[in-house]
Amino acid sequence: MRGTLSWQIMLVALAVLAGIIAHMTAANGGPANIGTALGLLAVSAAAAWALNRQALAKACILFIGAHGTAWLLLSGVSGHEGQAGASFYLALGAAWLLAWRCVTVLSLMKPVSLVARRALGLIIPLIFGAWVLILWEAIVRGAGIPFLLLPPPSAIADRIAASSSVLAADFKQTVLKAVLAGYVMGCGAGFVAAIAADRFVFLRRGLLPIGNMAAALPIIGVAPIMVMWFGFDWPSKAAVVVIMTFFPMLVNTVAGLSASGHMERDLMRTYASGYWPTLFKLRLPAAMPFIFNALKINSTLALIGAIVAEFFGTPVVGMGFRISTEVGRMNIDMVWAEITMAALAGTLFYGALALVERTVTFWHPSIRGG
Amino acid sequence: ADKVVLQLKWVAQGQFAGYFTAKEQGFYEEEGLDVEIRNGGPDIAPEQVIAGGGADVIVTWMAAGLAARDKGVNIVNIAQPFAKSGLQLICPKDGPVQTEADFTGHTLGVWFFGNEYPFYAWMHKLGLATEGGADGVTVLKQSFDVQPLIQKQADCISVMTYNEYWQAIDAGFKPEDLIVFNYTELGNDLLEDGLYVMEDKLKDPAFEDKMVRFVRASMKGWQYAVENPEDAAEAVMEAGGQDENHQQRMVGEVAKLIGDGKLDLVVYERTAKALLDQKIITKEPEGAYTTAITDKAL
Amino acid sequence: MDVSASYKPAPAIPACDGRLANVVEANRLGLTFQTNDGPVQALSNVDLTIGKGEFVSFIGPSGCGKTTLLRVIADLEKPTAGTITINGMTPEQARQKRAYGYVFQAAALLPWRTIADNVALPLEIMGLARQERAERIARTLELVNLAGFEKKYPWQLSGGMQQRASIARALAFDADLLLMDEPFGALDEIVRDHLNQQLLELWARTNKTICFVTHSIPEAVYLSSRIVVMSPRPGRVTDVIETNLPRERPLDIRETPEFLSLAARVREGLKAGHSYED
Amino acid sequence: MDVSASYKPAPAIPACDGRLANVVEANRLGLTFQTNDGPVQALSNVDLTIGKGEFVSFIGPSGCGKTTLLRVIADLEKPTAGTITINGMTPEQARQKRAYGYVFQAAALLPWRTIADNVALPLEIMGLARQERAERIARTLELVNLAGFEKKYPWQLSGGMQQRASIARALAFDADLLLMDEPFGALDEIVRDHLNQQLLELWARTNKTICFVTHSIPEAVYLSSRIVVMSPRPGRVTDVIETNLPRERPLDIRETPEFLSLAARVREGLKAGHSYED
Amino acid sequence: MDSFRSKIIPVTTLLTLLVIGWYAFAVALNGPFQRDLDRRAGEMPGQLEFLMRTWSQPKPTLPAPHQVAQNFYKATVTVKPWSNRSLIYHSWVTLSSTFVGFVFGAGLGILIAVGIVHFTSLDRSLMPWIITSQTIPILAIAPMVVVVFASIGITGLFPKALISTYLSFFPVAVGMVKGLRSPEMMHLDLMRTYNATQPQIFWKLRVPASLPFLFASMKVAVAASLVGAIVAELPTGASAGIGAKLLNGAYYSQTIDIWAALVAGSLVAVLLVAAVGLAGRITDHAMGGRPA
Ligand SMILES: Nc1ncnc2c1ncn2[C@@H]1O[C@H](COP(=O)(O)OP(=O)(O)OP(=O)(O)O)[C@@H](O)[C@H]1O
Ligand SMILES: Nc1ncnc2c1ncn2[C@@H]1O[C@H](COP(=O)(O)OP(=O)(O)OP(=O)(O)O)[C@@H](O)[C@H]1O
Ligand SMILES: Cc1ncc(C[n+]2csc(CCO)c2C)c(N)n1
Ligand SMILES: [Mg+2]
Ligand SMILES: [Mg+2]
Repeated sequence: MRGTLSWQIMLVALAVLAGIIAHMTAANGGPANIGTALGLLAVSAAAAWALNRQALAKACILFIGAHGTAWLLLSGVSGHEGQAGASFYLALGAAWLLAWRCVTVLSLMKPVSLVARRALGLIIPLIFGAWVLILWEAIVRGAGIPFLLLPPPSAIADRIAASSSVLAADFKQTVLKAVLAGYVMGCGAGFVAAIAADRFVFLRRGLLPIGNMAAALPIIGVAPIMVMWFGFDWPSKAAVVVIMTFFPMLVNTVAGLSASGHMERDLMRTYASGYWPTLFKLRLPAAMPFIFNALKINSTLALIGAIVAEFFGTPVVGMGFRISTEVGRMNIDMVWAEITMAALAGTLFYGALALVERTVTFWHPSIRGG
Repeated sequence: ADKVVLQLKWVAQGQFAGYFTAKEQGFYEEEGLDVEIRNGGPDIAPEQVIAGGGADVIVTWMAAGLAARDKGVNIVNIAQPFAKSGLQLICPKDGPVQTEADFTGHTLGVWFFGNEYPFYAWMHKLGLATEGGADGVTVLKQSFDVQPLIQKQADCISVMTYNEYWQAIDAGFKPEDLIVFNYTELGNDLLEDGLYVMEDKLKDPAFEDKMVRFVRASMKGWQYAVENPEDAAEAVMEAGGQDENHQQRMVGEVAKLIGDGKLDLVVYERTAKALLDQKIITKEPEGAYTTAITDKAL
Repeated sequence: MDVSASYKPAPAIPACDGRLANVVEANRLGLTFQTNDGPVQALSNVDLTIGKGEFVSFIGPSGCGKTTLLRVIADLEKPTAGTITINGMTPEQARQKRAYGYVFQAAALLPWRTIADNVALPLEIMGLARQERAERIARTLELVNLAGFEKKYPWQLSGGMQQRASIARALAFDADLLLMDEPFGALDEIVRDHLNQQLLELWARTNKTICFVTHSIPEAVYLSSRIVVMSPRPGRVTDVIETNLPRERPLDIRETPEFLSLAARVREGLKAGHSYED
Repeated sequence: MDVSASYKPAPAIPACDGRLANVVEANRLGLTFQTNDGPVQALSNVDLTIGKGEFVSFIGPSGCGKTTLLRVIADLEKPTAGTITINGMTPEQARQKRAYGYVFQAAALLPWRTIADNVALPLEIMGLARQERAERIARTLELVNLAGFEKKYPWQLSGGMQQRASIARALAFDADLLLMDEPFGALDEIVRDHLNQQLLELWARTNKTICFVTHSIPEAVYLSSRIVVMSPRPGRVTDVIETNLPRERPLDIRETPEFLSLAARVREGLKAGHSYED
Repeated sequence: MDSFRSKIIPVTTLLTLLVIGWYAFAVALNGPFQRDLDRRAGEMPGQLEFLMRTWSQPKPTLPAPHQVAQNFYKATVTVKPWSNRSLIYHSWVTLSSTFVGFVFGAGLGILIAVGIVHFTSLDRSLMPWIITSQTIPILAIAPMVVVVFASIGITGLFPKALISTYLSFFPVAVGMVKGLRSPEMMHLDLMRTYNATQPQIFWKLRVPASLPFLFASMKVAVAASLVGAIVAELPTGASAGIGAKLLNGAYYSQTIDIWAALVAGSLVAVLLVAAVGLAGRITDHAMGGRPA
């Protein structure tokens, strides 16, 4: 900051120069718009550098420059798939650096208003995510990577739009039925097992090693068995999720239960507080950071578990079913559409958990700041 | 020697005995080829592998091959070792399904991942809906094994004559306990294991020549395997197959399906039509096969 | 300064030696900690009898075993030698009967509870009704001058305020035996005087038995009916001083000759246990 | 008791007002905390100048902002009003120059380090050689009378011993400005006297500047060249008292009339800030 | 070792209960098919004979413990440990890719956590996408990953370890972020007064404070890593490894083989988790290890 030239902008300048040279020397054909894109890059990089002090204006210029370039490049590549040359990638890289600079500028901003802070908290990851997609789209199409290996995001988006009813049915089958039921039961069972192991020394000594064994019962081995036991519909998938989520909850809760301070435990002793009051009033609150750890890890494991479990005997609906079937049918865009749904659902769920965590463990130093 | 990578559709087993035998017996070497055989597995789509450049030639079913071609993976059938289909549907005799007419309202186990096309073609022919309900059939995506039958989760399940059928027998079903719907006998068979390569590579005469030699050696391998099932099973075991007895039996059964390696155009047309009828492929396939290789090789 | 010498020694505290009314009885008590670098003898051969309604102060150099002794009484530490009974029971039984309230040397407040909720903690465990709880919380927070801070969290209070909250918590518990480990260490003189008086008043009113660890000689003399002087390595009792001051003690009793001579005696005992040669 | 009144007031501490030599300069300093239940004004309009080599004590009722003021000086808290400079720099720059050592109100020892390693912590951070570290550790632990406890972990020490370890840690750091927040609160009179003397000696020898929070009026008077009396809600400075006692101070200076009258003046100031009407 | 002895009785008791329950389950699950078989064969076995038969089917739905034990014994003791039939060999194959994957995963997780704790821009932009990355069912697309890697000539240990890494870095990253942020405010203030540099605060304060979180997370991560390795063994066409054993067993309905492989997998898991636990305990001891 402070008046110096940031390394991203310097690299942009270099990339634009190299890009111009590459563009001049390249044979005709290939993606269109590259000249315009290089021009836009040069202008916005210079403007951002000139506008050193006003963070907001600078961020805006960087934002427009980066994404305008991206748009130019992407629209220029259609019809020229697989023909991108050095100038294309240089322009792309430069645009990416501008976006990076934009994110850096944004994350250094400390707005006072709560709304602005929240908005920033959303915009920053969104820019990051947008660039994952832009780079993916540009490289896949620019380099002409076979559709069967990796479809571009635009094709995935088209597919999502075209197959929303199938996606909705699969989502309902896998997430709303199998994952939710399994997650609740698995986390619950892990939690109860941890309490039981904590309550009874005998169980602690016996259960933990056996819990460790369950840890690695690989879904791949368990799923067929669960299908045998619970039928081929969603209950067997929920059972797999239960097994997947049990162990992380067990381990974390056990670790969390010993996280309360010695003096606090002595305090409860002086009240002749029984096991349960001590548990609820002292040890569980102190264990909350650990328990949320497990809930978060499990939220992603549960989804993976349910999807993989659907590879072994399912009715002909469900995200895992669709993924494996459509791979076989060479509809790779459909596979990625399902993956996108899974990612979206998982991220939202995780975000919700993180919010709950913030309110429940507001007292923990990691939340109070540190 | 010229390097060739062959991607199988499934794990090492008698189904691929010809290739393993050709390698084991040195037939490939005699043709000046250095063949690397890559085993497949669940969820490995050979079409994807070849599209990604991970193999020179693949073994796959015609329906899956044509579907992939329809999606823009320009693969071409260069030889068709399996003349007949080994797919069948079996139902326990004491169950509810005795004839095709009994299917309605019952649950049928089907393999997906590109193996479902013959089944859907058949149901299409019978005019049965596959979305469940009283006047259609409920389709179950079946696991690797015959458990759905033992567990009575499905009323009928898919088996290969050379593999799962015998697992059912091993599990305690006697042949007379089972009703068998054989796709070939019912005239519903779609072509199974064939050899496919990328179309544009085939334009290279050197590659074409390599494939000619490859097909020749492979068919020689099949010939040998059919005549010497013990040796063939041994070769399969060598390549990582499991359960020698089972592999021997499998080679024996596979032998009944093997033809001369040339594509039977009548069955090809039928296969293409069945797929087109069900809209699994969107347009009449063109250039999906070539007889040039087999003509030169055999 | 208006020093008056008119106070009479109070009559000996009743039942001080009566077998039945003894609250704490320790015989040749010893405790050795095993540490990574050898055993540490924290208590050795402690004989001690505390009668019902006594106010006993423990004083002694840092590390001499005062906290350890209190912890043994509270059944937070098991003695490795000798015997101890509380109201004729083992410490464990006494603890289970909720025979005492304990104020720790550090505040030990739960960070996820507000001040009011921290004070409510023992009351919830005892199963008191909400109404009764609210009343006790209000009363004890008022007593330690923390009214108005009910809704703050511990980390939002100053060190002294946290310590006062912890005192309020123990007082709200309202047991017959109070074990207090340097409760007023972090408080300024004025608050300290105030709380000293409150404590004395409470003691007089309720006839509680109080074991009180302090580092302040005047505080020990001002509050106690008996002062136990300890010395370190190994921790043992070196002197027991009966104060015999009247139960009613205005603040300026601290300038009477009796008071000063008692203080001097305590100071002597304390010095003897120290390794500083000054 | 041998009370002697022969001490002369010491000459005014040099450079007390000299612009150049000022260590701390605060102007209309204010700090407001935002809490879940409204803002809390911890400091308001504090003007303060501390010259090089001064020993300034802060005294005031619990919760009046003493710790907060020290934290502002130490750049652990940003003031919300007014300005403050340390040696002419911002607190941040001063902190970055390692201008001060800080003793917290609680011991703040790292539980996974032995006592010796805890004292070694700041020295490791400064990058001292092993040899030098070992020497300083031995010296300061000796000073606070903890020799022999080097290998113990904090939880194996008594409360007072932990506090002493934390003092040793700050002394080992050896900065020119010492900020001490009730360092001797958990110590008994004898140790306290001992450490008071040690601190005075250190001060005399090294000409350090010391900011010292205490609750003990005699301690404040005994140690300081100046006493800042604060009062709460909002925290502000109500009185600043120059002690003018000689730099050389035997313990029995505490019984001289000058001393006692200073103490009385501090007590008055303190009382004024309190809400108790007694 | 004392803790080992104190564990023996509870573990064996629970295992015994487990085995008894298992036998009962086996009867319940294998019973119906056995009845079908008997009916088809026209036999009417006695009560005990029926039980025996449910416990000795060649391809049972749920094999009886002794069947698994026999198979396990045969596949570990009676064959050469390095032969293709030995579970020891397959376990070793899986263990090695698990280990590589775990080491990289834990390293990556720690690195990410360190970045997130120290750079707000990373915390803000990277964290949400790390979470998203984990909701991608990698196991579902593991075959595609393996295919993609194979197509650029990378085969063998690397793709398997990659999937293990992908699965195991996340628990470590999440736990470490929490752990690295867990030091007391007062201790952070203390370091500030020393003007400690970020690396100093990191090594002397954040790292020690984070260790309980780290070890709890690593236990989860090592288990996840094993799952990843096993799953990755399926589509590689790998003919070695527990995953390959499971696949072959499943493909040929050899339930007894499947269970024996599962037992082997679980033993490997116990071994790995115990190793992490032991490392945790040693660390705890080195840090003064206050008894709970
Ligand atoms: N982090 C915080 N958030 C909100 N309020 C705070 C915080 N820290 C301190 N306060 C408030 O600021 C006021 C002054 O606190 P401070 O710790 O400075 O008092 P103090 O003079 O050191 O008292 P003591 O002698 O008891 O330690 C108190 O009323 C306290 O409640
Ligand atoms: N858990 C423990 N493990 C080992 N040693 C301990 C433990 N607790 C206390 N000690 C040792 O026992 C001795 C007495 O400690 P105790 O806490 O009773 O002292 P104290 O009289 O309360 O001192 P202070 O006034 O400083 O609080 C000390 O030497 C201390 O090191
Ligand atoms: C997921 C899955 N797909 C296919 C089969 C069966 N199968 C194995 S080999 C083969 C012929 C292909 O060459 C078929 C259909 C299965 N058991 N599971
Ligand atoms: Mg103590
Ligand atoms: Mg304070």
